Amino acid sequence: MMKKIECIVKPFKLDDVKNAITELGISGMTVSEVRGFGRQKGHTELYRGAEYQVDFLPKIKIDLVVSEEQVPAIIAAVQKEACTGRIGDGKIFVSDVEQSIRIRTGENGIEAL
Amino acid sequence: MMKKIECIVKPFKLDDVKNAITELGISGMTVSEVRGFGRQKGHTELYRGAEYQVDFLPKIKIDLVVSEEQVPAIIAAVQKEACTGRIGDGKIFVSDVEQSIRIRTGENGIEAL
Amino acid sequence: MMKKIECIVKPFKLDDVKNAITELGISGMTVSEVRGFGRQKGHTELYRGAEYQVDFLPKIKIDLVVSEEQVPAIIAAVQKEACTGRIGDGKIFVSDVEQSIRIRTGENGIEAL
Amino acid sequence: MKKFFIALSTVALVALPVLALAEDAPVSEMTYILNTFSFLIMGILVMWMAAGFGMLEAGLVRSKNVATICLKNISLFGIAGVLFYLCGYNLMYAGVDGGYIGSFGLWAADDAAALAGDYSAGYSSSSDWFFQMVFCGAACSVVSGCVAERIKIWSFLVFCIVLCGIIYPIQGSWAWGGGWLSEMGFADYAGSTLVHSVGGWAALTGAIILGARKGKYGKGGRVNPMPGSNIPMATLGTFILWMGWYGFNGGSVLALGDAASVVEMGNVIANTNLAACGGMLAAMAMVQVLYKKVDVTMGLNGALAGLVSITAGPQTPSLGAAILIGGVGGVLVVLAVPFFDKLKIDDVVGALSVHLVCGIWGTMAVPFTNAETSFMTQGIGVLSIGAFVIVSSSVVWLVIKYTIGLRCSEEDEYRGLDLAEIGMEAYPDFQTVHLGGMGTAAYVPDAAPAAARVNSPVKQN
Amino acid sequence: MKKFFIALSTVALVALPVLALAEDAPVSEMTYILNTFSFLIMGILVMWMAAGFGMLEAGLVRSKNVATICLKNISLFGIAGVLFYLCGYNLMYAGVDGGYIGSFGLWAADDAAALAGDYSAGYSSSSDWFFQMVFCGAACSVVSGCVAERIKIWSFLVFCIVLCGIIYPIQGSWAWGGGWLSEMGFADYAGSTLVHSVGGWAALTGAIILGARKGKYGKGGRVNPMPGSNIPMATLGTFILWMGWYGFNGGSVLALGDAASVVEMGNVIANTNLAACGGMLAAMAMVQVLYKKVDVTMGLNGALAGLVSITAGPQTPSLGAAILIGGVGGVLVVLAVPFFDKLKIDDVVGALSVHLVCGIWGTMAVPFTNAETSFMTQGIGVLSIGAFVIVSSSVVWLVIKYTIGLRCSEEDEYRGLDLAEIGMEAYPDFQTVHLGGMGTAAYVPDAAPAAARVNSPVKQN
Amino acid sequence: MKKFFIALSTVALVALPVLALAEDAPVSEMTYILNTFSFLIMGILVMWMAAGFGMLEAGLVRSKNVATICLKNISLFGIAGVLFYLCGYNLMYAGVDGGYIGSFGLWAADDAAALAGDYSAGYSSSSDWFFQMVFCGAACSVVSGCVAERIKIWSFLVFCIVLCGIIYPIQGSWAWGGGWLSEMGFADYAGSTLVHSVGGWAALTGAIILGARKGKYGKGGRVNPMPGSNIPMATLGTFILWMGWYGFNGGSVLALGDAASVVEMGNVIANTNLAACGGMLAAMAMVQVLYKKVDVTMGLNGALAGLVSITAGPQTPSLGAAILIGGVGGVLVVLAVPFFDKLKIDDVVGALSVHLVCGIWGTMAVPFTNAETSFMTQGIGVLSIGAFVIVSSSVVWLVIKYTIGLRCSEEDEYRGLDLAEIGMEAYPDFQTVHLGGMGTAAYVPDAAPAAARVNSPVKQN
Ligand SMILES: Nc1ncnc2c1ncn2[C@@H]1O[C@H](COP(=O)(O)OP(=O)(O)O)[C@@H](O)[C@H]1O
Ligand SMILES: Nc1ncnc2c1ncn2[C@@H]1O[C@H](COP(=O)(O)OP(=O)(O)O)[C@@H](O)[C@H]1O
Ligand SMILES: Nc1ncnc2c1ncn2[C@@H]1O[C@H](COP(=O)(O)OP(=O)(O)O)[C@@H](O)[C@H]1O
Repeated sequence: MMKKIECIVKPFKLDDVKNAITELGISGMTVSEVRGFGRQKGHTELYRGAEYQVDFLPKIKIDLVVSEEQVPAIIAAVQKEACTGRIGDGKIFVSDVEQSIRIRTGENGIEAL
Repeated sequence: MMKKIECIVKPFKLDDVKNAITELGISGMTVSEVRGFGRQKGHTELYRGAEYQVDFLPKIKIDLVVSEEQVPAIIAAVQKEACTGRIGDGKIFVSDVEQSIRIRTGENGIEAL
Repeated sequence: MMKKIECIVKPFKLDDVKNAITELGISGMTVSEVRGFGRQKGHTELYRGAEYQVDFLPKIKIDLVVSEEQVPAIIAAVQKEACTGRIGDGKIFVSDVEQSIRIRTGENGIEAL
Repeated sequence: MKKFFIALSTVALVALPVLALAEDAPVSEMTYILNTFSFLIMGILVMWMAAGFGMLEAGLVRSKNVATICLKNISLFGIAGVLFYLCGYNLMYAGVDGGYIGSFGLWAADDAAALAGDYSAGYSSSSDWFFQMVFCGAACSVVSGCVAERIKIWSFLVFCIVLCGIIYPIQGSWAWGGGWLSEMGFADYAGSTLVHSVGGWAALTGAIILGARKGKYGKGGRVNPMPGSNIPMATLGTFILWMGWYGFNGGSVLALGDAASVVEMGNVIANTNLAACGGMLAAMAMVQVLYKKVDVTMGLNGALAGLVSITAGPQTPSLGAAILIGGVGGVLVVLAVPFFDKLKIDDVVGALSVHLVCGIWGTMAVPFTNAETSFMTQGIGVLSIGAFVIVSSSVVWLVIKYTIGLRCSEEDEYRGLDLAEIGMEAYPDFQTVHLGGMGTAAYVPDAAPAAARVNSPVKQN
Repeated sequence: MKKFFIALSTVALVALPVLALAEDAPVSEMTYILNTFSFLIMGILVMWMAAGFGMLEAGLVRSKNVATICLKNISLFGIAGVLFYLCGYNLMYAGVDGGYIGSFGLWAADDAAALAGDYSAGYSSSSDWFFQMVFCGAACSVVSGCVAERIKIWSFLVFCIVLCGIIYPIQGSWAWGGGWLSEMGFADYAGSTLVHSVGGWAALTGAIILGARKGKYGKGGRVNPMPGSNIPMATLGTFILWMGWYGFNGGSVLALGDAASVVEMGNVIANTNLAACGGMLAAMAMVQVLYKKVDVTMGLNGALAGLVSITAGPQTPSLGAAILIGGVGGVLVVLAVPFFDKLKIDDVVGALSVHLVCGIWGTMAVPFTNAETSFMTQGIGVLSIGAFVIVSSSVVWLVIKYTIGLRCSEEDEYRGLDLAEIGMEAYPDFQTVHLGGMGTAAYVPDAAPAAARVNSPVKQN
Repeated sequence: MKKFFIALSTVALVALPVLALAEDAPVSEMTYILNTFSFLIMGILVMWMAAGFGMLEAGLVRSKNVATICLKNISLFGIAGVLFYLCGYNLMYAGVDGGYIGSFGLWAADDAAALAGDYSAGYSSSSDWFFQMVFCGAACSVVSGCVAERIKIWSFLVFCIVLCGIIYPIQGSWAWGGGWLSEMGFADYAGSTLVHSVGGWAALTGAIILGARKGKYGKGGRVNPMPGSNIPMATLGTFILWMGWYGFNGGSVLALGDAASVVEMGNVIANTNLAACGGMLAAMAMVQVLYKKVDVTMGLNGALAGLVSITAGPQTPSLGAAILIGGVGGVLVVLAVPFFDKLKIDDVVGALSVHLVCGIWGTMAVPFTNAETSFMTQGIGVLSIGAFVIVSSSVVWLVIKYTIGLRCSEEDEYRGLDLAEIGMEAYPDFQTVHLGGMGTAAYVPDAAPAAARVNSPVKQN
């Protein structure tokens, strides 16, 4: 079985998380910039005499599709690296993936990762 | 059980949707900018005497991971707020999430949300 | 049953993939820009006498929610169009979607797509 | 009274005893050359201000309206040139004779006398035309920033035609053209009133008649900021304006051919510079005190406020007085911006606060350092020109509104004028942020009538 | 014939009866000073046009090629300076004597006479060198925009070396250097032909030899727009060019030391301005009519078209005629852009339409307002210079192509020259849009031979 | 010795036999006018350099600090104006008399003599004040780029106050104010040492006392590049500086009223241009050879290096020598940038390499082409001014550090000064890239003490 792990982390943690994951032998991931809304509150900005609240904070989402048995190690690694101990460190979500294909070769399943 | 709700909405609806969701007691969400292709057709642009079709329209994707029982209320709220009645209002997709971890504390499952 | 197909492809393949998919009668998709890390290595950049490695390469992610029976045809089409035969062509991931709603009409399930 | 050059002598208007002597001397060829060259070089600097306004405004609107504001700023300068040729110059300068208006007619150069060796005209006619024309462009530029992000481009350009061709020159004839205000002794050296507040009044009526941008003012008096998209571009625009202003004020000496003029030009340029410094630093300090942060756009506006403030009388103050005059302008701008917001007059770039408010302040401040002027006369000038521009520009705005229409549709406003009217994006390669809740490209829907939206099913987004 | 200053008198070439008198008078020190100062100030304005071209082109290429075009634009100006010193100036001006070429050799200032009190040279030699040099830079700038986004940077710079050092000065000697065209009476006041169309011809041969950008022309004659990345920057570039053009044309009076020259300078600057206005407004109107939208880049190109059009003869038209001459240029540019696209000649910024087409138009339009010129002579000038530049630049392009290579690899073109040749991004902090289907950073693969792609496995993207 | 204008004659300092004659002649009104006008026009060009520095630095910092650097650059120019009025000018020029310092006191214009017909002052006092003031602004601009991205804005502005009001004028009095260095024969025509290396020394002490940006230097001597956010803006800044430099050096002739001055001005401008060309091309070639790519920012720095290098003596070299002097500057800058990185002195825009290193080089190179100077005297000037500025600026930096604080918090540095101190984003509409691993907006955490982070729980990101 394959799992998808979505990690939402603070932007400056990307490098550390990436390194930790690759050390576990994972060779691929897909990263995107997102904006997070959560317990961590945003900040106010000022423009020409009017203040306003910016609620959404920049976060990085890392998507990994991996085989089931790798999940615990990855979760542990991400948690260790991405944790600063302060609000807004982010989340890890795990869900099922049914099928994976490597476009270049047509390989299937775990081999495709 | 936890569910992931992906809402694709028109950009200017983000604020309303966010407010409606937070009123339901949901305290977190992750937002990203996407481009949508659908029944709503794009527009043509003009550049130096040549027109071209822009098929992809800006949309906002809101990802929410919530506990199963909250799903119907959230769907109702999003639908109410994001609906303008015109083509391109967007979609809501729901899927399973197996595991959630709060990075800061290591909390698990529903508590992590 | 509905499935979500996530395709990660090289940016310049978007048009071809989009066309192939629409020819299969799929009328909607959601696209986002992502950065991929994988077997395809990045490149080095130079800034004021110091070189540095850029590991993440621009990729396009195409999300499609479709009915189960369309999946094989779509996978075949995407693979055909997105394949250049060289490293970094990308992946296709398939997973379950439980529910779909069209915000505008409230339609449900396959009709919502 | 400046700007109305009395041809007998290049120095007739400079009230310095020593020059009594010079007044009778015939204008020499060298004087003629230098006066002309000053008009040309200083005029080029003033033209450059059109670019400054363009960059300032391009930096202070949201990215979806940037291409449109660029086009407006460059095309209004084109309109100013053509209209000042077609009728503007003559309406402003031909045969005003203490009256209220010049005459209609194409302008044409006439330098036969000078070419025949008689230099009493003092400068070449084209150089004068050019120098006066670029001032007309500046008045238009003031309007464009204020009414940005919601006005249709062709409607705006039609307004510019009338402003450049009719409104600006008529009021201009009153003071600089030798009309009734000039006879009365009204002093506006380089145009705090004649250029800046004229642009300001026209912008004010436009902003009121157009209404605010959708979503700018929320329920309960809430002001929703719509931050400008490119701060360095706005900064560049301010630098350009600052540079161009040396020509705006320095060239308004209207002469370079004698020592007194060039001494005056030096004083004018030094004062202009220090008024800008004073305005900027005062605005920055004020913002820091009021808001605990230094809003950079307020600093920029402060510099411009200082420049506008000194423009009515840059030749008489000491350097210290120039700092103060500019500094008051800087304070005024920080107060005026939220004031206009309170009135729900939506001024995208702060043009009213800078050009109208400080234009008035600058004009009224002249008597502090210039004994030949009076508060009364200055007030009459400010009020009469204000009244004329308010009325005439309102008429024009309303005529446009009820004929070809003034404001773009709500959908177009949301999508941005660049896509709607230009069919192009200003920054097509960049992913722009549309997260409404971030206050940036926000479209706050509580201001949008749902019915309107439902009725236009084609262009929805 | 202009630009070839006859040292006996600063006014010898101005055909005005009143000046017959002046011609015999010795040049005074004041005249010498003013002429020199005009060269310097106007030359500085022309130098500023290099920045204008840079910003215009940086705004009109896609973000992945922006750093490269910036580098090209500033380094070509460096090359122009060095080459004009090494051989350009002398090839153009030293001992041409009605012939076809000057002499080889380093240029060096010689002002001994003036320092000894003999001002008959009319101006300092360095000021003249500087003023002529900046024109040479302008011709190069025209080329860089047209061949952008696919040419290798060093190959481009090698071409610039030959253009600045050999091609430009040789043809320049024919008219401005006092060569055969000048003897014939060919009139090109500030370089519609000598600068702009020369750059245009060199760009044309370059664009043809290079071929179009991958994906620009699709199947069935489809043109795939590749929109420029930064419209306000392109607008700024146009404003800069407009400003610099006052120096380009105004400085080409080549004198400031007498009333006739300064009258002419005033007329030249006013006409230059109105031609730009006319070109811009005509192009905008034309685009609105044809496409129902106002393409801002066409408006910008229209202004430039007006400027190029007036450049061959800005001293003789009335203001009205200047508007017309510029206006025709504006119309031409709107027609020429799709025309070149039809021919599949890929001109990234519209340089051919602006500089080549309007350069020819402007040169041919001179006889309409200048009785001393003839269509025949003007035509001979256009054709002979065109032929020379086409042949010589083709040779240079081809030599480069078959030695160090001209065009970057397809992979590099796709990744962008900034990464490929500079190793840097122009906007590294910004997320740029790579959605091929949006027509922006599009790489339309039907133009790419699959084989080529498979053979270079390393640099794939 | 230049810049200290001997009022008896405009040409006293130009060592040309023919002028012996002129020295006794009284200054004519025309000469007075032209000298003044030159100060004003050239001063405007130098003011424009403030915009150039602003755009260069805005282009070379990361997007999160862009609004702040814009504000710093425009406000430092405001400070320079006010401080030069309050005390700077008099400290530099009033009664130095071979000594070490002028006198304290407000500056005020005094042109009574000229207005009474005695032109022996040579130029109007305001024009001189203006021209000297803009140079003071330039020294500040050098500092701002070097210490960017980590210094608190008000702390920086306090430093500018002292630099403009005290440090710059005192050392300036030594040479240009007629102080001891000028008596000794130290030659710095337009300020390689007095302006550029002064800014450079102040920047050096600032950069050392502030420390490097977090994450700039990794373990094992690794340098983590933090690429600038907007290359075309940096290019524009360089073009602006290049243009302004014609005024910087050309205006430093300090006269325009006689043929010798204008000949010199022509030579100065041509040399200035070619030194920039030489610097740029040398830097580009050097980078290509060393790194196999042409780093565009090094090309830009190379042009500036050439300009700084020629500034100490632009009047004496031949064009060829100017290319060489500039070219050596261009090579130096390519070597100096990694050198300072090796020392872990974090110079964000390369200000030290350009202004300090080439300022020294340019000053020491003067004797190669100017027989009236000696390496010894030049060295004494460089060292004494260097020592003075190092000591005085270190004191000021340290006082600020231990009173109001110099450096922003680590959190603020990570979030960017724009949000932290201005409460605004420079490009709010654009999605900016925060992918640490891409080396762009990188915050390399190995440099960040974990404890510090945990202690400030509020502002975390
Ligand atoms: N229920 C949720 N669904 C999706 N994303 C969430 C959810 N809750 C939080 N997030 C994401 O996680 C980020 C961090 O959450 P936050 O509540 O601020 O702090 P913490 O991670 O410490 O609980 C948010 O910015 C958001 O991107
Ligand atoms: N099958 C699909 N899979 C993923 N996203 C889709 C799908 N269909 C539509 N979408 C997304 O929903 C958006 C709106 O769909 P569209 O067909 O334009 O209108 P409507 O929501 O009214 O049906 C699209 O722009 C796209 O982002
Ligand atoms: N395990 C994975 N999980 C998520 N995305 C992946 C994974 N592996 C690869 N990818 C994505 O696919 C892209 C291509 O992968 P890569 O290993 O470079 O080449 P290939 O597709 O030829 O195997 C990557 O850039 C990344 O975006």
